[in-house]
Amino acid sequence: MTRKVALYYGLMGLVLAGVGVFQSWNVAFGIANLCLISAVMALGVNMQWGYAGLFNVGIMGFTALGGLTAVLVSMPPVQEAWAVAGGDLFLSFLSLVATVVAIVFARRAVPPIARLPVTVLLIVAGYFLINRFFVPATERIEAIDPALSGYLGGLGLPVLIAWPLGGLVAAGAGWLIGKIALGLRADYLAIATLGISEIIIAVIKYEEWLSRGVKNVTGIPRPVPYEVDLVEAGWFVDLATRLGATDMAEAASLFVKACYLVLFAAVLAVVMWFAERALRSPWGRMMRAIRDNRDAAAAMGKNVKARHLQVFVLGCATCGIAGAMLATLDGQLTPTSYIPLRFTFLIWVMVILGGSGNNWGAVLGGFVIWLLWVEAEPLGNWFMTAVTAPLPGDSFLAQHLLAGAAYTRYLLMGAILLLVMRFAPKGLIPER
Amino acid sequence: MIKVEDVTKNFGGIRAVDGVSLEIQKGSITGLIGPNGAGKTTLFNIVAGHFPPSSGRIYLDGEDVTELQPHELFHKGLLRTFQIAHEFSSLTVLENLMVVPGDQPGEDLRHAWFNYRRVVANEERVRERAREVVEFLEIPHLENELAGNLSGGQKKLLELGRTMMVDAKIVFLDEVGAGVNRTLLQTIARSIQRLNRERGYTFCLIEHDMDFIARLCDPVIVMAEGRLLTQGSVQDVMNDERVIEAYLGTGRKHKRVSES
Amino acid sequence: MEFANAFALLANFVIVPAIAYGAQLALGALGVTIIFGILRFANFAHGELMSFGTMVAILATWFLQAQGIGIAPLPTALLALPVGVLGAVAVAVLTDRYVFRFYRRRRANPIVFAIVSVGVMFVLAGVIRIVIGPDDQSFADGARFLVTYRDSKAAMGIDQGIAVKQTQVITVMVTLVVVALLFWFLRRTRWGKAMRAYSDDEDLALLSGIDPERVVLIAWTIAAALAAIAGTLYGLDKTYKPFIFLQILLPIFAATILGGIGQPVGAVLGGFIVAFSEVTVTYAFKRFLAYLGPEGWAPDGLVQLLSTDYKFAVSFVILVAVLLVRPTGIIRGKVI
Amino acid sequence: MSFLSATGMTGGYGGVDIIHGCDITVERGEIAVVVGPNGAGKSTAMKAVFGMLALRAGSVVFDGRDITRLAPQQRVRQGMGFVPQNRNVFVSLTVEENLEMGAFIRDDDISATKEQVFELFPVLAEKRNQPAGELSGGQRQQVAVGRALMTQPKLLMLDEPTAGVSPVVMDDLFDRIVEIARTGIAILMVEQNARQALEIADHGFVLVQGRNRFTDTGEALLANEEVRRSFLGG
Amino acid sequence: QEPVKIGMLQGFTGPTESLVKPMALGGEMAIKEVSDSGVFLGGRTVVPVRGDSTCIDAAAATAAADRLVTSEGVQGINGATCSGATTAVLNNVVRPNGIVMISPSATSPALSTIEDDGYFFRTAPSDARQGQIIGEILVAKGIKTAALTYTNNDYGKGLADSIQAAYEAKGGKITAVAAHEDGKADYSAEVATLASAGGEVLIVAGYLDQGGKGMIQAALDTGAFERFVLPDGMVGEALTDHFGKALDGSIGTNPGTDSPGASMLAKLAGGKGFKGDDPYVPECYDASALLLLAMQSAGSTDSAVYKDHVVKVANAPGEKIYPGELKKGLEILAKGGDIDYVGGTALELIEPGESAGSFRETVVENGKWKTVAYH
Ligand SMILES: Nc1ncnc2c1ncn2[C@@H]1O[C@H](COP(=O)(O)OP(=O)(O)OP(=O)(O)O)[C@@H](O)[C@H]1O
Ligand SMILES: Nc1ncnc2c1ncn2[C@@H]1O[C@H](COP(=O)(O)OP(=O)(O)OP(=O)(O)O)[C@@H](O)[C@H]1O
Ligand SMILES: CC(C)C[C@H](N)C(=O)O
Ligand SMILES: [Mg+2]
Ligand SMILES: [Mg+2]
Repeated sequence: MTRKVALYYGLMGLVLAGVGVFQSWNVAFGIANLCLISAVMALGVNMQWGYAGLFNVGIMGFTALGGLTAVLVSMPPVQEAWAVAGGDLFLSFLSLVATVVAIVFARRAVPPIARLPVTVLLIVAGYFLINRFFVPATERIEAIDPALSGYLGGLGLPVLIAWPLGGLVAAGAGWLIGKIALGLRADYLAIATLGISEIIIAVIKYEEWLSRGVKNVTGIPRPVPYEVDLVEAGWFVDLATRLGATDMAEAASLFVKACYLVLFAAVLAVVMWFAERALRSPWGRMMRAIRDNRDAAAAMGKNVKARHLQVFVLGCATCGIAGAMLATLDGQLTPTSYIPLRFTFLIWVMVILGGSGNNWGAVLGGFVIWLLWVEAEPLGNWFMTAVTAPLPGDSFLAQHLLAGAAYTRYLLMGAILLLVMRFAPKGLIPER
Repeated sequence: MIKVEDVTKNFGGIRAVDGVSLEIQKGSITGLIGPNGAGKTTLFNIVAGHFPPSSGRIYLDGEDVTELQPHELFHKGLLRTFQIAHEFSSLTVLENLMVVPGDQPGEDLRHAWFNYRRVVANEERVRERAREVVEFLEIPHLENELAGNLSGGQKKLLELGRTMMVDAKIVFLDEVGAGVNRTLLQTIARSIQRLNRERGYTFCLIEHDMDFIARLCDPVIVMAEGRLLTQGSVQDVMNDERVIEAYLGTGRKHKRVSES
Repeated sequence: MEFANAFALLANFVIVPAIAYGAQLALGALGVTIIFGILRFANFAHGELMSFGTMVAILATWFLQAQGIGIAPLPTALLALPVGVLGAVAVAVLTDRYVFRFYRRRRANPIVFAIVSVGVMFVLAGVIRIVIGPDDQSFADGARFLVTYRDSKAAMGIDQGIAVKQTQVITVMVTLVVVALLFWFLRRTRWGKAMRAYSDDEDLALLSGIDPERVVLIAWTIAAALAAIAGTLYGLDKTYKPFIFLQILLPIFAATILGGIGQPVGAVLGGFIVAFSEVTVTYAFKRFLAYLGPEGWAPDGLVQLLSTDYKFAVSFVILVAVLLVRPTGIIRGKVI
Repeated sequence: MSFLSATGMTGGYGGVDIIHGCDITVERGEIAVVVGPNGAGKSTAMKAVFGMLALRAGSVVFDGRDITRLAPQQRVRQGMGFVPQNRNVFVSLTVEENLEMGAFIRDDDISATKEQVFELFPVLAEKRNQPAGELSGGQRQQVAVGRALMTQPKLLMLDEPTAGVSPVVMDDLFDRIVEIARTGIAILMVEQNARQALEIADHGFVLVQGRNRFTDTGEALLANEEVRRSFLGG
Repeated sequence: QEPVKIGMLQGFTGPTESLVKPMALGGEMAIKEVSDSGVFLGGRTVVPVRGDSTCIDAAAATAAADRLVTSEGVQGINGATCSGATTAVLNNVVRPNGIVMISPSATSPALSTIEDDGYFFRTAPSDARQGQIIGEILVAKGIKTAALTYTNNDYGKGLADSIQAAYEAKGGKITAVAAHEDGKADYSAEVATLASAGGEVLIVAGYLDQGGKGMIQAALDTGAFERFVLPDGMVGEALTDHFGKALDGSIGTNPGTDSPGASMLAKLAGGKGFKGDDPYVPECYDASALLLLAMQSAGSTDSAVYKDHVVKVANAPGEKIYPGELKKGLEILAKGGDIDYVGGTALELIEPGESAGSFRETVVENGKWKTVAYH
């Protein structure tokens, strides 16, 4: 078993090295970085599905929250926005708190029959009260140089802080959602989480005062040096020449990627350690028992709801961390890019193909699928050229096929996925 | 010890349990019998907290436990088995047993992550106990088999085995005997008696095997059509006309004269 | 009078579109729910199956149009639909034979099926784009409207008209017929019951002498036929574009699960709920109220509960809320 | 050659063999009972006879025909009926639909048989429109047996049909099984209520660790001290 | 000698896949023209290398760009298609590697001010400009109220903002604004809202084969609006082919001039079996041409060197070069002469390296686009 794991990881390393040799090391490092991020996400999903059988299809939302956190932590604050709207925002926040407090109190005070109407009444009143301050505040914020800013900005702190914080934010959201939806079974939970993640994305897209919405936030400060600075830095040029580099731009770019690689690998290692330790301890056994049979686990004294909530929150936090890492690497937050295919289903494919319930499998799945996702494109082009090679160049069929070369990416991605699943139907590294 | 007060349970239009009141005395081995569909399992489920009664209340040692969840009742010392085996199918037999103890430090992530030594020490103890149970159930060779791969009877044994992993106050057994070999069942009966005598466990068991009931139980409660039909000593109950008609039958009429 | 206007306004902008959209979702959801219910997995390739069937129907339509064959005022595509159905069924049966059967024999977990169906989805998506390209294809001919906005306005003699499209009516009718047929088939016929039995427990179905391969074949045939019909009608009403079918999958799944997995009637209810919640919750009542209010008066704002920005969010909120009250869907569905 | 004769069956679930050279035979109109400790391989042997398990060795001959290679659903058509030990009802189908599924392969009128089953298990008639998943354990067991009877098989195989049914129903059930056998149907059943079962059995097979340990008439086995002590609970 | 490679980094799959198809063909047509001319850098050939920027997946776009630059070794990039992907590639690949990138279609106003070290250009104008022009047209036509819908991305939002600002500054009234998501199954909710608010026309800042089309369809079907104002993303034959006379009276604007370049390109493209006047096809042709002309002017394929020649070849003074005349341009440059590349979009680069944006105003008459004025 462990030999198989070692073999697969070895192979994966070889393939990446192959990319390095045959394409370029820049590509290989770039892919590896995203592989690492994907692996962290896959670990998050694996905790929920593999350990506990929770069918979360809302990964996208938690990833996006991580990304949002990266913006809110690292971008410089827009002083002007705070100046024109800070007061009103504070007031609307106060009204929100007041509304919540009022509701809590009222629900205690009134008899049960009156509870619902009173709550609804208070919510409506609160809604108007909050909007009274909130709407003008956001309008003022969004009016500030809309093409470039038009939002509150962030805290101007180092972006690395956003990684754990992104995890926390996602965990918070996960807790809230879990409280509401975890009673649902498998597929029904799935659609609920999917819905909630769409809601999260909608908020990030439309609440421009917070996130600039679809206008995107770009230029998130990096935790690593910039290439343009590196090529001018004496120490780097020295180092690179000593190592035999000729093209400084390339060396700088590689160096930056390597820095990210170290950071991401460290995060993955930490997450992995926690995940493995948890899974291998009685806690993991208990989770698997709950997954197998909720009723029996409950009868054996396991607080199924609390455990589900716990593991759900942990998984969401992990996805949040990965989301913050991704936004950091991209250097931007583009809400429109959060689509379920890329941020939910692809991650699921990673987990299942790697082997759900097995952390090493999930991580491997993350690597394999991301590599495929990226390399399916040149492979597809190559494939079509090869297929049409025997046809006369100007034949209709050849032209038609070549025009469709870009879409072989889908074809290949699917075909390889099907092949791997055929060869390892329980995942590359099954649970046991 | 357990007091059931006027409990009723409706499923849609079906009234599975209909105003049942009964008491289970501390230290007794109470039998619960009755025809199929009498509502015995439903009553168990209500007492063990799997769903709330439509009306009525449940008391454990005088405390109202009607609203409590199964896991909370477990921690109060109430254990139960399932009529249709609820094994953890992707766990091994040993793991199935090791899951049970409720106070394991390793089930708390703080210990699992930051205090692993304590977890390991406790694991040893739990494994020890699980091995004993496996021995007792006569399936030591299956210790590492996935529970999903067990035979029907073995699953029922495992179901019983789980209740032996902790020191319970009261154990509800739902047809542990069905599908279990009769010779082994005798061993089980003996150990129930022993646990009852030596450790003071209270038992309440549903069973259709009257020999088993007769041998172990006093008193016996009879349910039929969701209601309490009668209760009393085994003799009283077995000679009760209503019980014979509804449940026991006149018996043995099927004996076949061998044709040779 | 004013009341008539208000009603016409609501009918034109909310009721008619929502019914039509609901029926489109319902048709898609029926196909999904069959596979979900009988073969017990979420088939992510269903959108592409719809797309594929539609593509075949379009190719056939073009052929017919080139031959000058048509059934005006009905769209030619309806004539070509059987070909599309055949195409979709062929693809479905082939993928089952070469992909899904393997996992069925190994008793794979439903989630494995779902992931494998993602693979099928990718492959089909690639094939479709290579064959017909990623572009929009308009293939609707025949009369577009049953009642146009202008005509109805003139006929009713009020300010507001109600437009009803031919495809909308066809879709709604087809949906109703299909759901009735399906319901009857599953509840009353021998093979229908056999299919439900199979979905309960494959082994036991085997013991009853039910041929599992036959059940699977029927399920795929129904699902694929529904997919082709749904896709073609949708394409006629809106437009055919491969990319849409990935997007439409989301509301279709929402409808399926909301209605209760494996429940045809649920799928239809789910479709309408999703459609109506999308269209109504964010509706701006300004004009409506203006008609009902005193002469010459109109509300200042749009009188809108929420901006349309949140239309998906709102429909999902409703969905989650319904699920919280009925955790296995409106009509009690399967738990897989 | 017997009506059903399974000889030298060897096989298991992928890994190790569970049954080793197991023999089981039944004649028309006779009742054969398989007993043995838990995990002896009784259910496995039944599955092997029914073709739900790939055999590594051995053969199954039924009604003069070698059916070793037939798929289960084909064996049903040959006239075999089976009630497995677990998961033996369609939980989301109603009681009545469960019975109809039992008669799936029959093309004739099934209402008479259905009435017979309802007569045998009156409670099922009462619950005919309720999903089987909502029944009590014993009621389910009755549905399962009823479902198999609907097939009108030539050989009826029952894996612990009386597990969880109340004494009176068990008596009825055994009566009915005897009656069925008298009509010329062969019955093969696994039982843990072994004493009662052996009382009505023509033949008994005692299986231990996947091998035949004792094979004799029911009466003889009941009389055998060792069998009684080790397998029948004294 | 090795052929020179140009990266075609476009959104081949994903929501812009159908827009990109002819765009890429246009871009590659220019490359072939240069390659076949035989006078490029002393007779070197040029080949395009495709990369998929997917439009929405910044990470995948970065990976594709990385591959183009570091593995394929392209000497310039024509791309990316969408503003989001463009920004990511600019920050993560273009600047680090110092490679010239010219986008034919990323029109977000934010790209005007982004830090680019002089490596990024675009042949499409910023949306800020188009908004003003639409505002002017509306006022000139005496349209007092309008409803506005935009595709919900940086392009749509940016354009909508600028239209609204310009129009309202001139006294018009936007009755309601509603975003629409591309690729959704149904748009009746959005149309219902806009209809309720009313307005003489509906401005649709979207894509003609995406949500924009869906919005028009739904608006026409319900009779909510009969006239539309259609910015660049909506102008194309496909739209009039689909709706025909139903669109009569609608107004369109897209980058363009009365220079003959556009129709020359359309003719060239027609010979190759695609439409030269589909959105962003001229821009894409021009982007490729500009890359190669700048290389020729600099006599080098080194980005760091030829980046300074891009503006030079694009703007006056010099001989005007139209589509199909790239050979002539290359020859002039080879001789050390100066050219003013006009191309299919009447290209004029302004600070900081983006198209000045002259716009063409069209109306639909009898189901056909008809040019009425230039701005
Ligand atoms: N979930 C349910 N929904 C509807 N009816 C139910 C449900 N569960 C049980 N019932 C009905 O309630 C009645 C009592 O069932 P219960 O399982 O308690 O019987 P029991 O006494 O345990 O019988 P057995 O000895 O056969 O196990 C039965 O008639 C059964 O059909
Ligand atoms: N699906 C399976 N995979 C692997 N092993 C199995 C499987 N099913 C049963 N076994 C093993 O085969 C052995 C025999 O099982 P079988 O079910 O035949 O026993 P049985 O005699 O019917 O017992 P019982 O009386 O408890 O029903 C058991 O030890 C069991 O662990
Ligand atoms: C081709 C278009 C989809 C690109 C758009 N103008 C943008 O900047 O995103
Ligand atoms: Mg019971
Ligand atoms: Mg068995």
